[in-house]
Amino acid sequence: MDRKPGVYLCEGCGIAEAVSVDDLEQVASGELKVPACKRHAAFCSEEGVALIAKDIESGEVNQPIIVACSPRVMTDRFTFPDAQVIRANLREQVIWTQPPGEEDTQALAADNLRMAVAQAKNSDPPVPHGEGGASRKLLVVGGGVSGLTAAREAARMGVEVILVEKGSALGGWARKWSRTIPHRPPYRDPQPNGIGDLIAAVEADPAVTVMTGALVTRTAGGPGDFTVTLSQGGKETSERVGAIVVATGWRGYDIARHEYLGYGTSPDIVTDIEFEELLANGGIKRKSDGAVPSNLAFIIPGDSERMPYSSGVSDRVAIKQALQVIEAVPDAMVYVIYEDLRAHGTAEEFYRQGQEAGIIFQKGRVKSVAADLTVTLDDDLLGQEVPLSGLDMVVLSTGMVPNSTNVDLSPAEEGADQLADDIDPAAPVKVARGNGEDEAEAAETSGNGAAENGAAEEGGEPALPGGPILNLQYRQGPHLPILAHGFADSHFICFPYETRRSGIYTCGPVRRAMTIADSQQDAQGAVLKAIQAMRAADASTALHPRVGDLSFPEFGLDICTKCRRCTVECPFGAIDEQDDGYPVLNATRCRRCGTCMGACPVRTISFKNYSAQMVADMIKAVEVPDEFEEKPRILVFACENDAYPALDMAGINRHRISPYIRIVPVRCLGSVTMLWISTALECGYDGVMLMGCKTGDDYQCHFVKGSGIAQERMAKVGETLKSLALEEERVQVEEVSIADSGRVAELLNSFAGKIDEIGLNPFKGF
Amino acid sequence: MSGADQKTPGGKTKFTYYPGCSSQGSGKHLDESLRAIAPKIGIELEELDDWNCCGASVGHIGGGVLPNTALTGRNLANAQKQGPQDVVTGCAACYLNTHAGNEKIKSDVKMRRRVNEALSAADLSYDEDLQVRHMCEVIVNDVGVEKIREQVTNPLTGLKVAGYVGCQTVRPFASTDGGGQYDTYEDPKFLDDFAEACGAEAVPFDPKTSCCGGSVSVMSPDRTLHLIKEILQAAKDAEADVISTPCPLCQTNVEMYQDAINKKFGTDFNIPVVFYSQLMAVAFGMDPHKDASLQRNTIRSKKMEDMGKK
Amino acid sequence: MSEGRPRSQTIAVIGAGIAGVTAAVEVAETGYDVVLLEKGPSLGGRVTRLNRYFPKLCHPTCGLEINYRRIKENPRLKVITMAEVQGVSGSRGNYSLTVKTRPRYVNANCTACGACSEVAETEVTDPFNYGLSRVKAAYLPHEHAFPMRFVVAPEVIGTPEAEKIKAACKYGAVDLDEVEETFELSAGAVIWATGWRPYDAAKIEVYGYKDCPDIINNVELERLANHDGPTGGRILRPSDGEPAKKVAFIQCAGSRDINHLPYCSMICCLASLKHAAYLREQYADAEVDIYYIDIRAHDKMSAFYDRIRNDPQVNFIKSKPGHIVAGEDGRPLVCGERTIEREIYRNPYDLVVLATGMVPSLGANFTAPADLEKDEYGFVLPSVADDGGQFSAGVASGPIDVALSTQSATAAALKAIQAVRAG
Amino acid sequence: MSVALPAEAERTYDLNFARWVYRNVNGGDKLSLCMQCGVCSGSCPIGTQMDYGPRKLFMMIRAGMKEEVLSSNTMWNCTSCYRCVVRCPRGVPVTYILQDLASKAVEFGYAKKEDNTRFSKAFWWSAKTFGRTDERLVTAKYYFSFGLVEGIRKGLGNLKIALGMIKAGRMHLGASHGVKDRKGLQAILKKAAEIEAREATES
Repeated sequence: MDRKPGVYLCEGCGIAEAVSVDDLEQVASGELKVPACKRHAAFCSEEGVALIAKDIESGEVNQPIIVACSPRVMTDRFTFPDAQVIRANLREQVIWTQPPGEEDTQALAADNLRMAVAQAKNSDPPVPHGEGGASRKLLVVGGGVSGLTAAREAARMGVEVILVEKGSALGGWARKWSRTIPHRPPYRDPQPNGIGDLIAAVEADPAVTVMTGALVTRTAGGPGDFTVTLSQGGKETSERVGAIVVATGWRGYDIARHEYLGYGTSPDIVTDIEFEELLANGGIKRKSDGAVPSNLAFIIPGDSERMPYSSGVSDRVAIKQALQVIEAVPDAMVYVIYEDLRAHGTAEEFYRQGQEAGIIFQKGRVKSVAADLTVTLDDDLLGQEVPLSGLDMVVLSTGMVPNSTNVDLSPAEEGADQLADDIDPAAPVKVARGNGEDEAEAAETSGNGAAENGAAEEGGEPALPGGPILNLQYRQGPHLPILAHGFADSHFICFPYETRRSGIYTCGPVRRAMTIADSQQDAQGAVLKAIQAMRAADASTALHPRVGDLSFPEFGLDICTKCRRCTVECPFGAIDEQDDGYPVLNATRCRRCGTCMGACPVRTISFKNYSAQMVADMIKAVEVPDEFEEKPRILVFACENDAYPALDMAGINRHRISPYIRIVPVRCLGSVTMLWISTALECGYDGVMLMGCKTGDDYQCHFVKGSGIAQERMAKVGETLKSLALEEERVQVEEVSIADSGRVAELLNSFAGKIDEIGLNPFKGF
Repeated sequence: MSGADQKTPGGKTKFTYYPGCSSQGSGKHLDESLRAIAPKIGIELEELDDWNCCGASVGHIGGGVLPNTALTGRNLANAQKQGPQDVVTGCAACYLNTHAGNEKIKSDVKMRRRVNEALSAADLSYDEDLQVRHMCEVIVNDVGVEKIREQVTNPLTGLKVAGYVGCQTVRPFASTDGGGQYDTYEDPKFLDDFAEACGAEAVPFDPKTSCCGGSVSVMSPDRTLHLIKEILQAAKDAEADVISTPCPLCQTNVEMYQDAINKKFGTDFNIPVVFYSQLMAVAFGMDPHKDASLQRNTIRSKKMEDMGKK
Repeated sequence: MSEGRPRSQTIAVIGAGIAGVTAAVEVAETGYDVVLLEKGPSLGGRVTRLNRYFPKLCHPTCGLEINYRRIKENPRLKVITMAEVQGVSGSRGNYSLTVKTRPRYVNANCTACGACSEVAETEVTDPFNYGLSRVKAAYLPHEHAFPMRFVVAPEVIGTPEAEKIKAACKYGAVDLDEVEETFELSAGAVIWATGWRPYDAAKIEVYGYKDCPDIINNVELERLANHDGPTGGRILRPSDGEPAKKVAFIQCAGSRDINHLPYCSMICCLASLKHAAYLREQYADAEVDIYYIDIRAHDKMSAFYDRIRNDPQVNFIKSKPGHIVAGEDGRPLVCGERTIEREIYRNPYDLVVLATGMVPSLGANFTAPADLEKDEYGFVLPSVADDGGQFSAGVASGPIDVALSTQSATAAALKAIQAVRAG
Repeated sequence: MSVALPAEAERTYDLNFARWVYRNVNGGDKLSLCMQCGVCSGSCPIGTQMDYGPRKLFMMIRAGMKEEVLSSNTMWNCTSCYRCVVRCPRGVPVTYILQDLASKAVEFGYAKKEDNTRFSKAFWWSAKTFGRTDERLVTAKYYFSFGLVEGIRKGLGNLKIALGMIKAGRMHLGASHGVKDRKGLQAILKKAAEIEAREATES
């Protein structure tokens, strides 16, 4: 398609008062020779929009370059079918941060126009990578409450489901149990867990194919087109599914690891899991002599002694079980020993119910549980050490260990070496160094201290034992990435279902320790996300966070050196390697962040509307004054989700920013290629700043590790700069959040000051 | 939230009046001034016939729960004979004990049965649904503060009043349905409203619901003088001419220990402590002695007496 | 009701806080039409006013930015601000919502250029900052406001100043003739995401919120800590503007208390831990005391609790204070009993923060429609019935944190879609 | 008269004493709801003079510490200000429980020497004898409960106050006021005590 750019210079919101629109028009028509150039007092007005629309309809323009406000506003108005809209930000990032009428302000405005035109010249409308035909079938792994709920809810949406359960029967833990923590008013009494009805509903649902005693032995492909190999009774079948919900649940934490709790020294010291089974199976009886106990202590050890995530559930379980004891044995003396009783939310009512029923709650730390069942505790509220004797049963709260792996399997042979790395939460950032290096050596973690803090590092053992659940046939290994304590959770508070494996969603206790009611709600959410993934795959559009984006990276294999950087660095494992070593994109897995583009040393990865060449041309489009003018130019790459809005908001707040700054929004800092840095320095820019999101344990990058990768890459720029006799400080990476509207101005101004101190780029003019 | 200026008066006018034991001793001036102002604010107080001690809280310790409640039962049984009108008392402790006892008898079937069994020894019984109320609550909810304002002929202009509510007048019933929801436990406004309605100035006074030590002050003042001192200090800091209170025990404690406090802490308090009803009597232009009983205050308020002479 | 009316496939989402925004976006991205109704002038609800989220200490506007972009780009999603739902009638597939819109006095022509604000003189209480600051009578609700459109405060309507404001707008965006309007909206399913308000700390008389400027609540502290708040992000004493370095947090200020909120609000412990982190980040010599009954750091939050607990300048005092009074120097004095040490204390602070809980906005007086179940606190329960068409999300459904709110919103979106599919 | 106390506990947290309190102490049925927040002890006007304070006393009840609880001075320092009652987040009627614990301590012989014991006995004597409280006689009886010499000393200490009250007409010197139907009143009280005794032995 022919590119037909047209420049639309808006005079509104004070632009015409602050800069000379005549001069801008001269730049557009004269200097840049854009055939169409129009002005209007407010392009966002009905009249203004109609003006642009008319040009598009007449076929005169298909790339309207709107030189007005930030691309973050008026988006709906400046959306035209059959046209590719380019925005140049003259309001928020020029006239709101610069004094009106100054030469430098005019220069900044002109440069923003030049960059937009350069962007247009390198940009084509994206075309879909696929042609539809995505599978609408859902694979649910795990037949407990979460998996059953997921299957049922998906079926209600008209989606066909294959439900795979490892064990011989559906129902998971809940099938062995009877009552659960109340989640409906009056929040007072344990309520039936409803598992029987749920199993029956799923089994009766014609849309659900249940496979028990079955495993997923292999998963290949991507959203809309996963090929899964299912093994049942030694027989393997292959299925094509569009998305996967992983609901593999949990297992008990091994409380015997803490000897002082006495587990194993007496048959009457049991875990809460064992006790739950006693409750469900018709009676509370001591294992030792079958007698009904009448003095029981429930011990909730501190989180440091078990799975820290478990407090979401186990404190309430202790209350529930204690209540059930009193219900069965009204005269029983029942104690719950806790440090902080986490009966949060409406469970406070449940706590009160427990107290009213006569449960004695003791705040303190247990020091020992003897084989004769004497519990010794530091009783905080009595202020003394108390031996609790005469007990005839002790129940220990364990913890919920997520089944992020299948412990029945030995680590998969294929990709076994990647196990520890892949599921190590402390290693969110993996960077390959270069051509042909051994992967194991090439992999390293970011320098943000994450590695030192990682739980998996302690004792040097892999975080989790066992084989992979899905056995992903991905370049980046067979496992789902996990977070702290092995939970396959999302790292994002706002987006609880985002995993690093597109189209695969976790729910229930494999994601976070949760109750039955929470698991059911969680399964509903996961199903919706899975359905969206299948729809997106069908439409060739991206998933979170660039929902709806049709662009995708294309690989120019002719000059590819098979360095494998792209396949290693992709935060989502979207790129595999062919047998011949060339990268191959699984487009439906791709989130369109451009990290691969930033990684590629030969710049052969590009999007239709976002490429190394495009940004390089934008960089070159800026008029860099010669050294005699003594006006530096500083290039800023700003993450479009956080730093760029922060820069806009600096404008909204009318903060003054150095006029020498030129800002290029990037999809993610991970997409910043070294080429852009070198181009900038060659063009005579005096400094470059990269503004990306926070990295480390609490990373805020929505592409997980793009920002960290950029830091890693730039750490090496210093040496290059030095070799060119340039100061290292000329290139800086800053972690900037969206809330830094005040700080960005300070950062940029002080960077401009520093450049001033260092002096201008000696290569200027070469 | 103060109920005083937000509620429309309930309008009840006739009450069975329970003066309580202090009316015959330390709290005589409360009783006298209340009886004096009652007709002015449109309420009729018919004294409870042959009333007995409410038992108060210490009585419970000496006698036990049931005998104590039976004392209340006897009063209520006699009140029942006088008619269905609400029982009202001006004494905080009488109110608290009688109100609580009444609620317990009414809500607890077993307690009602036991109390009536005891009452039967004197051929009495209590089976009606009487309400036991505090005079202040009646003034807020049935009389209305506006009515007080209307009756003022001798506004107490320039008199600075520290409104000391004390504990039991508001706790633990003032914010309950049974207690008439007439004010808050910790920051009640009604007493200041009363003073302002009388034309006086209610000064800011933080310890309005601090404790004077109650009966512990009577028994072992050494343990509680510091509490009373804080009340006096706050009143002095606020440059109050008088402290006003609704509670006979508070009135006595805060008034009579001032010498002892001055001796112990080296202070020089000499602040009159009067009942709100005394303020009203003076403001209504009534006799400062016969009606307002100002002569019964051991620390006398010259300012009020002068106002009363007008 | 309106039996003959065609079934609606549109889903109405009431409330555009994090839960409502999430629910609406999730519905739209699954290919269904959705109308998002917001009472205020801009989206984001309570979370927009938070400085950061626990436990990551990331900024709420970051996730909102992504969501707003999704809204801007999705033609299936329609946003109506200044709109309050007065009532809902009908049944699944066939609801009618009575919606009342309040005037903003600024129409869609607004470019957010700010000319109106420049001529405005009157300052009104800034609702975004919980009244801790004042703002010009023509204002942008805040820097991240979406839609990015100004508001003219009703206080100046009818004054010459309003005419001046109108005249300043070159785009005909100021419309002083706007009036309250009521209209009916058809929907096949409804998601209640009406959120919460902080418990009125003044109701806890003994904690002196009304009496002492240096006793504030936790949402106010969020504004003080926020870069676009009244102090530019510095945590200062409201009384004299001095840095607040010795700060007490009073947990369960209202929550877990039958006299106030019988339930535990779930988020306040974590919020105070987060606030301790703010203070420690701002002032190297800050000292923080957290008065608590139980620190309820649920699931993964326990690691966050450990992190704050390991800070020697953050003390945890197991005690529910009896009262807080102004000391002789005017500083707040927290009085009570340290339960573990069995000591009576009277501790002075620069600033006392009441960790107030969450009250459902719908409130106890809200009459739930027939197919919605409400508990005695006013929370609308997530629906379990198969034939319902109304659902709840976020804090409207119970006292939960942001992660659980977004989880519940995603689930509610699914249930609402199922309802309109079933008709 | 109350139900007999349970036997000495053999171990800490034997719940028999706690259960006795729950069942036999006025307000005790709400005691199990105490969550040990400390608002009661922290609100107490003279809490510093209490050995344990209500919160800890309640924990000790759960721990079965009968002797320590009944010998405590906590209930004797209660001024009945009811702050704890209105502030308790769990609705535990703290003041009432303390009052009845005091009563039980008297009944079971744990509190013979407390000032309050003497005072309440004097108070009850007046109520029982006259049907009304005679402040002068109660005070006198209270002072003399310490013995003749101590009584005169204490009484003289307050002589000035007494004289002031007499002068103001708020303390009379004549015969005690009383109810008309003393006989009936005494019969009621006797019957009430009988009922309590009967119930205590029945249970």
